[in-house]
Amino acid sequence: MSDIFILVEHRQGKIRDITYEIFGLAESLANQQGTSFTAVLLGHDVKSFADDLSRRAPKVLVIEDENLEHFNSVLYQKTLSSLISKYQPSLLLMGHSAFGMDLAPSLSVEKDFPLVTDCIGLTFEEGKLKATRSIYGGKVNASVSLRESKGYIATLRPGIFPPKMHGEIKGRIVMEASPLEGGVDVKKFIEYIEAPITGEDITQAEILVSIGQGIGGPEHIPMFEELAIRLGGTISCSRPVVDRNWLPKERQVGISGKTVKPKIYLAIGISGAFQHVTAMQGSDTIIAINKDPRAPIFSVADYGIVDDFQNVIPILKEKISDMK
Amino acid sequence: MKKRIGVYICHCGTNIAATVDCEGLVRFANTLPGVKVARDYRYLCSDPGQDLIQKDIQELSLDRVVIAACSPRMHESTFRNLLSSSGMNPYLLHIANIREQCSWVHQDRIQATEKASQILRAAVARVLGQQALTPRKFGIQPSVLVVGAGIAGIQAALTIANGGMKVTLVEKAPFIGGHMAQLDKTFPTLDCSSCIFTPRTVEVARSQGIELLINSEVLEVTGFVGNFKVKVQKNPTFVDFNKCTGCGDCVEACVLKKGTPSEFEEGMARRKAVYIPFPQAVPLKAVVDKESCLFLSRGKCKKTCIQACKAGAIDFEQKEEVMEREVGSIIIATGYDPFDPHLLPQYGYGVYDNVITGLQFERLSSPSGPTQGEILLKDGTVPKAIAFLHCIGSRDENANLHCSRICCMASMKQAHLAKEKTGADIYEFYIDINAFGKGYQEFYKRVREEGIYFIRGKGSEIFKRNGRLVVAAEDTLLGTPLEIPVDMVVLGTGLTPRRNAERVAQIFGISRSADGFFMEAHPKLRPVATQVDGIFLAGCCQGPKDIPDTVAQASAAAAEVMSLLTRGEIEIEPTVATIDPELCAGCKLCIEYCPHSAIEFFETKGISSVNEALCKGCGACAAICPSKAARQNHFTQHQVLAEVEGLVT
Amino acid sequence: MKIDPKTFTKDYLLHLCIQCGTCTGGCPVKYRSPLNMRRLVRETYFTDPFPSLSKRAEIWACTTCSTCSLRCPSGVKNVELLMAIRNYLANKGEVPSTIRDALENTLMQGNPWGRFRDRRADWAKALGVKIFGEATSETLFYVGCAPSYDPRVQRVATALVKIFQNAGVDFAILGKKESCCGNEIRRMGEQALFKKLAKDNTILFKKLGIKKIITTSPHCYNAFQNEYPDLNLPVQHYTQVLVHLIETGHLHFSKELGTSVTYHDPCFLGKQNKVFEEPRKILASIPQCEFMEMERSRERSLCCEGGGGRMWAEGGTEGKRNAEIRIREAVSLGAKTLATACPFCLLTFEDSVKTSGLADQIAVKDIAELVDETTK
Amino acid sequence: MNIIVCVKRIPKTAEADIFIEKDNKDIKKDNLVFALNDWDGYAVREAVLLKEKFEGEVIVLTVGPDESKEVLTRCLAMGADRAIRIEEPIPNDGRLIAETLAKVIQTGPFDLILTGVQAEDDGWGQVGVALAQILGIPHASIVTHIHIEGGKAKVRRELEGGLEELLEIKLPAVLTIQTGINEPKYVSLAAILEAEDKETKEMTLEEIGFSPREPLDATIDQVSFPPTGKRAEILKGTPDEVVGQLTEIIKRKKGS
Repeated sequence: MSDIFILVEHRQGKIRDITYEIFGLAESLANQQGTSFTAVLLGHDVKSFADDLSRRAPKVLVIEDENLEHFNSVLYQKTLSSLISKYQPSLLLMGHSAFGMDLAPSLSVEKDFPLVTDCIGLTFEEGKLKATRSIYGGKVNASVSLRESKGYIATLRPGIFPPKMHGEIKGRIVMEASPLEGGVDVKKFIEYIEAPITGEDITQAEILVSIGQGIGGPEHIPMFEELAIRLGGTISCSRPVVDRNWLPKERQVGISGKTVKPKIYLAIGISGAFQHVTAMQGSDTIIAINKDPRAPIFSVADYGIVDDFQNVIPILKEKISDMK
Repeated sequence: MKKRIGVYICHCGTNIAATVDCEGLVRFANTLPGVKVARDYRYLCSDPGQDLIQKDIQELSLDRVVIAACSPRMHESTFRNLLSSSGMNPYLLHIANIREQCSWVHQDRIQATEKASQILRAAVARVLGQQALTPRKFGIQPSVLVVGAGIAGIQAALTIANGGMKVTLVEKAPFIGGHMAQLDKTFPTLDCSSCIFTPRTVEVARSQGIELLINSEVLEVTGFVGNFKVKVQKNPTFVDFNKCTGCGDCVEACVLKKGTPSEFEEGMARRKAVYIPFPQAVPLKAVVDKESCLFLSRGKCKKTCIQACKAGAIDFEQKEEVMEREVGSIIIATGYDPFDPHLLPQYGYGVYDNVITGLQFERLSSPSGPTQGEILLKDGTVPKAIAFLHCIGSRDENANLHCSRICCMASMKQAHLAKEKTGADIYEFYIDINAFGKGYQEFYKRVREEGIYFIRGKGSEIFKRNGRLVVAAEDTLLGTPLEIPVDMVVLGTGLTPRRNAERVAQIFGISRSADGFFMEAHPKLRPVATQVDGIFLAGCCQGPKDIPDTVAQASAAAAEVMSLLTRGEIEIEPTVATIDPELCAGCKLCIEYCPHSAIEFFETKGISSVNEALCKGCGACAAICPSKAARQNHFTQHQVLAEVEGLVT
Repeated sequence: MKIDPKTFTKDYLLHLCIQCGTCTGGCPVKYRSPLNMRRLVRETYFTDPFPSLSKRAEIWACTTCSTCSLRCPSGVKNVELLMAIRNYLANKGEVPSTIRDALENTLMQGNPWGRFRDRRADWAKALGVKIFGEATSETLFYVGCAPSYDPRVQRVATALVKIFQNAGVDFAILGKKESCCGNEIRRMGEQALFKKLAKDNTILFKKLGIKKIITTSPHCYNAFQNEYPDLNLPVQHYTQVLVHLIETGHLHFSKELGTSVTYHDPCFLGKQNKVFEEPRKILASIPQCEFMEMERSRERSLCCEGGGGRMWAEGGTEGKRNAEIRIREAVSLGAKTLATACPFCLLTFEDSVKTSGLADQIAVKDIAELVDETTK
Repeated sequence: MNIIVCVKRIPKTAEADIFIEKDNKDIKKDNLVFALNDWDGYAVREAVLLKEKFEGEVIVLTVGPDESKEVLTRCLAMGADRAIRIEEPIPNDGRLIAETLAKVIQTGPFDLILTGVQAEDDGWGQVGVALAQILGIPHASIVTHIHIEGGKAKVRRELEGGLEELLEIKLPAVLTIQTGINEPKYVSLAAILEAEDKETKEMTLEEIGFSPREPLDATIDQVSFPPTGKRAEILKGTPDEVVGQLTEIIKRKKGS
């Protein structure tokens, strides 16, 4: 059985957490299969990463190419394709991220490797890959088995697998020649765009009053802002609130928004989709207020109130004001 | 004996001649049976034209005349008079309308001439069968009934009485004067209403020619112009007016302590069960109101009034009496009812003490009123801000569509008085200012100069905030909503038909216009007449009016009555229906169909017969009569058929 | 179903407007939004504001309380005009996002909140209520959306069920089969969706052999009573039913209320449908219920702003809410309870009682709850 | 500019009670309402906005059963010009769906293909990108902004942490659209009723000449409810009491 490949995800000179999360899983799968795993590092000036990775992975394949400085699915696919042909890995793992989602499906078609995305569990049974996926907005889990194949591709849901943050092994670093002759013009990276910070930076706040679609409409927002001020915190929100332009993008807590770890995270009218939960579960204390007792948010929250926020917030506002 | 018809064709300048070949028509006329002479002329209605006809009549001793000219509406009377003055019976004339019905509506000369000759042929055929008719004459009662003794009734009654005729003046209330007696000052001259009015009421009381029946109502009217029979019911006042001195001792004595709301004071004050309506009341007598009188309503009372009355005038035995009067003519002057603001709840009338009607304000402002003319709130304090709301119950789909005409001026007059007496801030909420009369616009200007705030927007609603009334409206000129706190709101309530207008209309056989007021015969040319001969209208019962218009209309009604009565007798058109007693089967069908109830049935003979005085000659009976007994003079079957044949052959 | 603004003048009698401002002067949101009915009528009649209309938030500020139309001296159909304008915008898809949600939810789940259709009757589970399909009855208790899903208003629906049961009223509810009556949908401008709901509901009611309808909400009452073209079934608001039950001795009070109560006339019950007496009669018959009449009552009742889709409209208004003004009126009157008979009024008042911090001074109740408390 | 938008009809589960079919292969759907996949809604709207700028035609495409017609009608009501539905005898497998779509798309000219980033139901997020590969054209996923200029598109992709990247991509291309890229318009019932007159072409796999290969890349063995992890401590009592406890907690945790 051949190696398991881990595609290293890095951006702006940093290896992304998801990569470390994959290590953990890859290792156990490799052990299960009695094989080993390889970190595949594509980029420009990434030697430093290689050393760091080699402490966690028995083997690190590195391809240095200035055209690989920024992620570009076309170039990554070309490069990976040639590596796959050369090493015939049994499984290619990557994050179910902006990176993996842009790459995995096309690569799977090219290589005719069965693809399973957004996995929250992964295992081999009789050489066949089986995955657990969370579907229907997290309401049920599905166990999926993929057809027999010499190779598979899987993308993993961030924030699920325990990260392997340090390691002591001495992995081999193998430099590979880049198969690329120059860049491509069908798809060109131009630049990164940071969401402009106009208000406070929610990642710095000690207390977040975070609102979701459940608040009904923007007319209530002033009330929450006032509450936030009285609590000495600031206001944040979940994705739908941004999609509806009730609050600016910079206020969004979620994988595609900000990841926050405040002392107190007060989630109001937020159902608790994983994209959101992943980005706030690091908070010290999570308090959820939601009408619906079955809302997933209650399984991450420490304290919950099952009621219409309109019955609670106004009173809370009063109580808080005489708190100080 | 062969008939001798004269046919005259008018050119009417070019009106007819341009499209109809008049000479040709003359030639054609001469071919018609019975035509003695046929001529054409430029203007038959002119003196030479008439002379020409008269000359023929006398020299050729014509016995029928056909005029081919304009519509009979124009000149039938002219030529009828010509015939009578030439010694012929005017009903032996027929007009062939070859202008409106021919020359004006056609271009083609040949065809027009053809049609004209047909019309002419028909006319000649018809006139052959026409008979001489003589109008009936009736005597006229030289007396008048005036219903309602407000300013309109009083004005009419005095004018007629001063003209030397007897007037019976019937008033429902126990005093005369109507609404004008309640007013304080009158716009735009601001002279005091009672000062100018009292002399007239006193004069009524004194006038020899006027029989004043207060506390009375008309029950029934029969007969016809010149000879109406009227039943009037005089309701008891329980006071013998011959004895009563109007001293008011009985009022003092009445035990009804807290009294009952005074009608005259519009409920702004209370009165006893026996009371004298107001100091200048005419007649100045006490009356007992049987609703509130404990004795009359519940039968138990010490009757302290009787003991108190030195004159012994109180008489609980008094009963209604019904009296009959014969009059030649009738003037209806029953006035109006003020709009009841309860019907528009948004104004909180009846909910808030200091939301009052215009008439109530008049009583407040009147020196003889409950506050001796001071403008005070219910609690006796002086208002610091007053709002006047226009068009309450007028120009409103939800109340009355009509404009009440007087409210704008009345409101502004009241605003002026309020300003003068209280110095309060005053707001006029209006939609449009209706200052149509002499000196009215000037008055409007004056009031603006006095610093009264005019807000162009109708009051939407009234509510209370922090104990003060608030008027909500929009300043439509700024487009901004307003909520103005005030202490008193005066509703410019409109004028509406009397509650009993329908019954009155039935009694007199007159009709009402869409707005519910009594309908005049013609809105412009006969504004005081009704469609019933001999019955006239005066004042607000015909539509909202200010005092000058009312007085003018009353005088006009009086004049109409005088001109009718001074004739001594009236001619009734002979073009009425007759019923042939030989043919009448007594089926009464005609009685059922007669719109003027002019046909009576004689049980004894078992036949119906037409009252020519009432018959308007509509022909309904003639058309419906199964036994051909009913005939319509001047439109007999024979005449009409002859005309038709003339047209078609 | 095309909306042609050119016909508005004819359809809503704009040419009769004499610009007196009665509409604007009495408008409950006159200080809360730039909405000016008089000017809107003028603009629609005279100029052509339609291109710019979608940008005007105030179009969504109207509560359709109909005070303006009811008072208009010229019989101009202001509210119908406003609904037509909303319809014009809705057909172009130009509606505020929250209204959009409410309308789409109603199309999908049969209620503006988009709550799961199958849970519509969850509130009634423990109450042993007959449900059409499983059982039948001649009388439909049409619960309505808010009473079915909103925890606060569910208490009203529950109270009514208990009252009916102990008065021996035979009735059934529609359960999952109940869909929005469409009253607010029509007022939010979705004429087509309203027509669909009206058609489907009418067919359903007829199919089930329903002879009589009782509603919790004056809004549903209004829709069934005045706006369902082919329903022609007798419809009663529950207050009318309760008065009858009390007067015919089917409902006996066993407890004393022992507090002072004032009553807020819901626009869709009072002004618009002239049901003023019944609620007062009920309160009068409750033992130890000290009734106090508010300053602005009956025709002059101040709209709570819950109607006309304002439950879902986002803003468009500023300043103090009418509901709060109303609460303060009731408090200053000295009443311990503010009673009403409409789910929307109830919700707006509950909201304001809290936001204005007056919760400890006055309670907001539905008349049904007061009757339930004193009859069990 | 001719734009093809691939859409999917999905069951709405957010508010619903979920039950699992006896065979444990899927959830019960008879009690669910179906709608247009949220992401696809944004994609259609974006296509219509582009069409308003550059003219051309918007064609919506779906692989699904008869009922899918209702979401196509919705798309037509949103402003698409015509719709094509491919009858779906194949299981809901992303790879196969992509191949099926490709078969149809290859038959006509197009400048741009839009899909949603993923479907609300199974969330594979695979079809769009796979489709691009099959058609041999470039793609960009999770697109939050599109600016088209002469045969090229400048697009913004949503990355993590509020970061975005700006790309330039040659047309024709496949873009998978992220929610919030535009302001959705309300689709009135009136518009939907009108849209029913617009053309919807129905095709079978035979007609497009495609035969799904066996075995599938992925098959669902079974579905199950996720293990309920730790639950929050629910504060009980009247709103006042609840808020009382809450303020205590806040005080405590704030201090710590």
